[in-house]
Amino acid sequence: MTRFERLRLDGVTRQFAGVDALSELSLEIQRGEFIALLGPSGCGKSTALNCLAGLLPLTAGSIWRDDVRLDTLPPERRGFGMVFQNYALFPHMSVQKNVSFGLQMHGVTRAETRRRTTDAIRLVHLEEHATKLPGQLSGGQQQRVAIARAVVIEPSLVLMDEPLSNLDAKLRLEMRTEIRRLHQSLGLTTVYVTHDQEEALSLSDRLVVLRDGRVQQIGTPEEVHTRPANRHVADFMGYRNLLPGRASSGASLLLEPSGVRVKGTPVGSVNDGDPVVAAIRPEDIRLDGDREATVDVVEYQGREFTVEARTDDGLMLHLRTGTRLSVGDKVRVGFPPDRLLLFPAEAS
Amino acid sequence: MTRFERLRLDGVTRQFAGVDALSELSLEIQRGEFIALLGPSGCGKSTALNCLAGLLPLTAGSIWRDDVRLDTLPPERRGFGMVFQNYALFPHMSVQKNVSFGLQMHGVTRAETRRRTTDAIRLVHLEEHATKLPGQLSGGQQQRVAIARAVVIEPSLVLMDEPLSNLDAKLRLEMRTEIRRLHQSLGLTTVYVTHDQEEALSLSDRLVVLRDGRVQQIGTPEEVHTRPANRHVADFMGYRNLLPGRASSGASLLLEPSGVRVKGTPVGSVNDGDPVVAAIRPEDIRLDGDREATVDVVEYQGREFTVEARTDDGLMLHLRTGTRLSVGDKVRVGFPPDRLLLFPAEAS
Amino acid sequence: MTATTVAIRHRLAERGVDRQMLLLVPATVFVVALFVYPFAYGIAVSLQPAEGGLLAAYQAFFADAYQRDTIGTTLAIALPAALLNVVASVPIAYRMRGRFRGKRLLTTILVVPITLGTVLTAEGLLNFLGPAGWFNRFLVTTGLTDAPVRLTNNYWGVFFSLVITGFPFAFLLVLSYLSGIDPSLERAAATLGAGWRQRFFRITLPLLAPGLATTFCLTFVLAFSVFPSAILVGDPSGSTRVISIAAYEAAYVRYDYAGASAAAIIMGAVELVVIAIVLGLRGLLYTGSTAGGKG
Amino acid sequence: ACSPPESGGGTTGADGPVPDKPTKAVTLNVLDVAGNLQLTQGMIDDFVAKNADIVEKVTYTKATAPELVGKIKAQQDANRVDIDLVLTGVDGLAAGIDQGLWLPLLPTHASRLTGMAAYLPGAAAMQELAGDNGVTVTYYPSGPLIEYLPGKVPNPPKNAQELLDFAKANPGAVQYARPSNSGPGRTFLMGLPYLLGDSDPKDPEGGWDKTWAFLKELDAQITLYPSSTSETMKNLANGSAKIILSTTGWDINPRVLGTVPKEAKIGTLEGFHWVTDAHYAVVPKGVSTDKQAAVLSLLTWMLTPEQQAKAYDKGYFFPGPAIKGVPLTMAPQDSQQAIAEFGRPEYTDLIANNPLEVPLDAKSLVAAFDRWDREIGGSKVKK
Amino acid sequence: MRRSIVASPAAWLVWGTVIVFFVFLTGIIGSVVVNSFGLRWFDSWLPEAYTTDWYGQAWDEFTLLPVLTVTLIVCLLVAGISVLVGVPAAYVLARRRFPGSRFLYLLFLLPILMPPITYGIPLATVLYKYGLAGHLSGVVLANLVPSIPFVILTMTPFIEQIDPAVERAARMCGARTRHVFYRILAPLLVPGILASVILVVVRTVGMFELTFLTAGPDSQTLVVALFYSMSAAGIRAQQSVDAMAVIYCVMMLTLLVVALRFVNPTQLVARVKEDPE
Ligand SMILES: Nc1ncnc2c1ncn2[C@@H]1O[C@H](COP(=O)(O)OP(=O)(O)OP(=O)(O)O)[C@@H](O)[C@H]1O
Ligand SMILES: Nc1ncnc2c1ncn2[C@@H]1O[C@H](COP(=O)(O)OP(=O)(O)OP(=O)(O)O)[C@@H](O)[C@H]1O
Ligand SMILES: NCCCCNCCCN
Ligand SMILES: [Mg+2]
Ligand SMILES: [Mg+2]
Repeated sequence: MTRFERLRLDGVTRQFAGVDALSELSLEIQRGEFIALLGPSGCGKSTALNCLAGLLPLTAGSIWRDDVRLDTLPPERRGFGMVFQNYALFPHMSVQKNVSFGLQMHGVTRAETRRRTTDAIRLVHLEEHATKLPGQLSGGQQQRVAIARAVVIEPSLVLMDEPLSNLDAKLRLEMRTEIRRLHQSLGLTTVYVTHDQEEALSLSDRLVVLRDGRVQQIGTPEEVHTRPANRHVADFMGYRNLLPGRASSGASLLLEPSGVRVKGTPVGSVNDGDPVVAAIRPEDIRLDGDREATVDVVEYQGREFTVEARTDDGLMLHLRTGTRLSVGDKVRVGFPPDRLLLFPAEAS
Repeated sequence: MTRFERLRLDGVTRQFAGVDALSELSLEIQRGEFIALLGPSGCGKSTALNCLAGLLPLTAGSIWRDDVRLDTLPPERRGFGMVFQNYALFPHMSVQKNVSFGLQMHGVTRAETRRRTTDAIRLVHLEEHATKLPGQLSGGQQQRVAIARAVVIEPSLVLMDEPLSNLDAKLRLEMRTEIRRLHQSLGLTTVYVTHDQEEALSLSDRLVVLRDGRVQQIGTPEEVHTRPANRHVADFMGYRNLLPGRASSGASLLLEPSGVRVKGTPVGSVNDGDPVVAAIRPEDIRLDGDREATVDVVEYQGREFTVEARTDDGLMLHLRTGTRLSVGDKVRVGFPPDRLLLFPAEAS
Repeated sequence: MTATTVAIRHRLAERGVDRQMLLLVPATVFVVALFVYPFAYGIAVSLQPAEGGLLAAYQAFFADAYQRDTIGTTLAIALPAALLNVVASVPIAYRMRGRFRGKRLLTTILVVPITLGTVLTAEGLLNFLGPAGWFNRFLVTTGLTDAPVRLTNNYWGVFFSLVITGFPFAFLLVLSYLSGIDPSLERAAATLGAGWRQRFFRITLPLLAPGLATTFCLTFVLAFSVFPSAILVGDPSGSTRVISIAAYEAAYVRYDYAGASAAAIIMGAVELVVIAIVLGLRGLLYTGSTAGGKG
Repeated sequence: ACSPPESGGGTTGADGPVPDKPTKAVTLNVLDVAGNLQLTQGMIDDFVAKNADIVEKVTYTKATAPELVGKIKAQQDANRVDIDLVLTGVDGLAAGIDQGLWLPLLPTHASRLTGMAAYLPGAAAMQELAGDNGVTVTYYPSGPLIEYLPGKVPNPPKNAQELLDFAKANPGAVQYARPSNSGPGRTFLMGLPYLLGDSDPKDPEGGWDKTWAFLKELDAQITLYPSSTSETMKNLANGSAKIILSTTGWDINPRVLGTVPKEAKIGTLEGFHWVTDAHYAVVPKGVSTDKQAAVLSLLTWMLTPEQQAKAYDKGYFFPGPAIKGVPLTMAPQDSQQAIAEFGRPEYTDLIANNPLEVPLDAKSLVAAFDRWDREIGGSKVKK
Repeated sequence: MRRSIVASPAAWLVWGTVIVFFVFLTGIIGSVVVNSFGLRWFDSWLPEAYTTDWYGQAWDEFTLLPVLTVTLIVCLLVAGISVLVGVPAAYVLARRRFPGSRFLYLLFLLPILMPPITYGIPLATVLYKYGLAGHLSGVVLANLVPSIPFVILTMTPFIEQIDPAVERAARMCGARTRHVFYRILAPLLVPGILASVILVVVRTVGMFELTFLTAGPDSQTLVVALFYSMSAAGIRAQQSVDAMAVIYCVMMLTLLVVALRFVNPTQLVARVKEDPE
């Protein structure tokens, strides 16, 4: 395996039919890092992975491994492993053969191939299905084969495209732990695409948030989670309440349409009078505040409830609470100023 | 559309190469119900949907719509819609054509087909991609086409096989709401496979939990969540802490290996001296208890931390907390007796 | 490696030009060395008739109705035969998609006629369908007809021989192309209310169409260049005087190589026109993976 | 610009004087495009057996005449001729002459080929067609004859008019194969001008008015022209044809083979002339002088009476020998036996008492075929 | 899905056609086979007597054993080489559009379209010149001229059907192009390769002109003997022609059955998704 110290993406761009699917992605990945790519469906995550893997030619930009220019090498010469979003299993090979294929390609000895294949299959709990063909497996089982196939070769860089999307919660948790363990014990570098924020936050060293092919924010999980760079990231990161308003005297804003003033924390440059968007997560809205709201919708989510409530002055809020509420109940809501983020409301 | 009052599965069984993939599934679905199928990967969920849709012949059992025997009808005569786990989009048709296909098959007029197709595409936010072929879409976009294609025909029964697995959290939430809205406004009956417990709990009227092709529990979300029928369901439903022990004097147990006695709530018949398993969720373990534990692993999950801690007497516990902990910290844990469930420890 | 060469390589890669094009080299070298060069010579020969100018051989061909009409005669045999072969293969192959007992045997039997060769086919047609063959004996003995039916030494003899040799050819290809289509697509269509007819015409057929176009081209070429059977079971001076007979006679009876090359090149050109139309239409079709999603 | 890839040129070892004997025993590659080996293979094999110092081995290849030219041209253009001896009928011979493929054996080697002096008159006439390019090895007077089953045709036609009348009375009952694909077919075509008294039997374009008119009239009664003589024989045997055209060889041999019932009879039409036929041995240009020497020795051998007697075969090319003084009694035993059983005594008289004519030259024959195809065979389409 | 082969009118039509086809096929093959064993067969349902002499004669006259061996070798070489050379080219033509790809496609089409009359003799000349004709190699090379394009043309749609993602996955496992071909594409293309090999073999065995033009005395194939017996000058019994035709057919049939034994052409792996009944 080609070990490296640093992987550098420099303005990596990929267009389809003239439209940017990925636009000027620049990123430096240190050896051993666990990077998660996050963003709405269609934002260019898979495109980024494919470019990195060498499966799509770049429209512009370059990729460097230490001082070697990588983007002209064919995929098989880059020494990366990949879990495909659509699995792309070899339909004519049993689970076993799918998994051992990469080892054979890398000239690993027979005995070792057997051992590592068995281990990888055990890792993803498919011992009983080892001789089945992919077409005879359930969706989740197929996905696990894809994972095993990618990690068994212990590549210097693993690219994973939503590798756990078709697994149940328990298994996902288990696999997540295994992936993290492998990452650490083998000293892999991992670029991981997921739509599961919890997964991204818990696994990764750094997050890259994309939107419409453009990087929105790169940062540690905590940074992205607590200080989203803009309203889109906030929106994406679970700040379900996005309240339009106008900035006024520093860290407060006048909510629209009511004109009520609340305090918040500005992110970026917010000037008095600017239109802003205030963002706050459902779970951050206090239920012991001073503003009255009426419960509209209640959804059960396993011991917690997601609630939609409307304040008297017309604000629609998403809340979360452990207490059972019913439609029509009155609650008193409040916004902790440090949790209410104020973003400039750009046109786009 | 063939409306019905009741759909009855009677001992539906399906084997592959002599092995039961689905075993004696009996279930009565009322019109308008939203049923979620839940269970570990490979437990037979997709098999159940395929049997219901008529895509797999039954090995045994029968399916009835009111008084009509259904399992002998070909799929196109059953009038059900289905979102396939692997999408199965028509590769030669644009998004638009994929979506309108079902309408054309049902002899809907041109104007109406156009209108409903446009609506369905708007529903899944693919307006901009309407003329692309499936091969030109991202994974999540493909999945949304599959959803639009199934719901646009407003079938009397919709079968959805992990329809949101490849969508990001925000979109998933939105789609979930849309699906629920469609279900209600069109009076559909829905059978929904998901690996996302939150989704299952929040969407469905009743849950069916499968394991190894067999039904483990059928009940409302709350029942399944708070009173899992056995340790497997508990395990699957997020009771991550499964502590072996032995029942003693009613509702308490002696933990193994320490022999410490704790109180819990027995589920099923538990006799003194029986081996039992005590189950409790990470978030139900109190951090103001009387048993000391040392933090082993900390994982960040967006404002909450998942923690692994080991008690002095050797118990390994998963906890959840909002306070930032570090490895090596000491915590004091406690088990609320009503949250600690005691299950007989069957052999299997 | 300079930045510009890298950039060029990317530009080229995006337009489909990369190292993998080396895979084309052996075939191209081969065809250029052993076909293009001799063929250019063949064209040159057609342009050097014993008497007359450059295009005299072509002019002679088109000026003589007896020669010119061979184009129409050949098309009148080849187009219906090729069409029938392809069109008949599709439903039979379609019926044989699933697994059932005896499928391999049935496939083998359907494909057997490609092993017959033109001679056995011709002999068999003459023996079986001839005036005193089993077929006519049966018709006459059972009183279905008074006199033997003429099925050989005319258009129908050649047509049958083209069907017997061409059908298995088309069937084998169609069956194989069909097996490459993901069956779950038809299932998806079924859940959308499509009956077999609609599943076939809307899903399977469009995905099969590129293969059908190729199959048609190949069976058409086969039928268009029909030679031995046009003579053996046909009416080689009349209704089955196909263009290859014209070429053959020029070359091997009159030893007029210019005329023969001209006829043969006209033959190729007519085929090319038909095939260009078919492949042009094929270019409008969806060609690509027949998989429908994940997995 | 467009000459064949590296055409022509002298061949090493092909020029210069031809020795009496090859310097060392050679391998001869024989190509037969006339079905002649049926008659001569025995002669050749015998030669090899007895002259191991001249020919060490022979290989035989069989092909159809038309393709012959292309193959030899390709070899000559590439300066690598590996066919040493070609056995051909008139068609292949003429094509080769036209294309300049053959090595002139005569008069250079006339002195070695002593047997040529003993040619039968008919064979000698046929040899003239070959000019200096080939050597006649077998010969027969051919036809045209009519053939029928006496059970089905009790009163066979005696002349051309009666044949026409018979055809009119029995539509579809008279059959001959397309002349360009059939020996008997073309013999009939070439024999008709004599039967009908046409102005120039050697000029199908200008001198065959009666012939073409006759063929047209006959055509009206003919339902099909098979593409091979065998087909007409089969139809005679199975009853779907009553009278077919034939030749001496096609009369005897198929009855020996069992294709046609033994009881079939032949007839001649009043005033007929034999249109004779022969097989030739030719040597392509480019064959080495050593091999030429071997071929010449072989041909000398083949033109001896003992060897020529083998040409009786089983009536395949009846009678077969090209030279005088070869009675049937010299022929191998099985050959004598077959002819005793299936031959016809009347042939001796017929051959002796009817004029012999050489066939049309190649150009005229092709013109006749072409006209037949267009006006007779091809007319079916328009009907 | 539906096992109901029963009774739709369409099914009846299809199976009816198949049965008629079988009846004709049986009649055609049967009448030739019966005739090839017939001593004499005039105006009757069956021959008067039977014999195997025709086979003996054909066998000896054409020294068929070496001819069959040569035929077999030529077939296998031509089929093997045309697959090895043709499939990679078909792959590139199926997967990419590049400037000139249409032209190249046309170029590969021409040898199939153009009758051997137009290039046979100069081709043979070229091969003779370089000493390649006159023996087996010439026959093989000449037969490759239409065979390679034939493989390219038939394989293109098969390759298009395969999801390129599978290849990409193989590359991510470190597979070089060579491995992608041998380990991934080849197994997936088996039905297609098999079909085109069968067809190439059939065409090669039946390719009279090119074979005749380039063969030497020791490299004639069966078709040359067969065409000779069928259409050369001279007299021969129909039965012996039929015997030759039957020998030809039996050889081809053996090849076909062997081919179909090893791989069922309809058993593409995608079929695994089908119901396992
Ligand atoms: N064609 C087949 N042949 C053999 N076994 C099969 C076949 N199809 C499915 N199975 C097996 O049947 C079991 C049930 O499969 P099913 O697809 O129903 O699982 P599932 O519950 O949908 O799982 P997932 O959540 O992973 O999609 C699995 O263990 C699978 O391996
Ligand atoms: N071959 C193609 N032709 C045209 N557009 C394409 C093609 N492939 C991808 N796209 C477009 O590029 C954009 C980015 O696609 P990509 O697959 O990278 O998304 P993604 O971030 O992986 O999304 P998801 O989470 O849904 O998988 C999408 O809008 C998609 O429609
Ligand atoms: N396209 C011309 C085909 C010539 C085939 N010759 C076959 C031999 C019949 N004499
Ligand atoms: Mg993606
Ligand atoms: Mg599933």
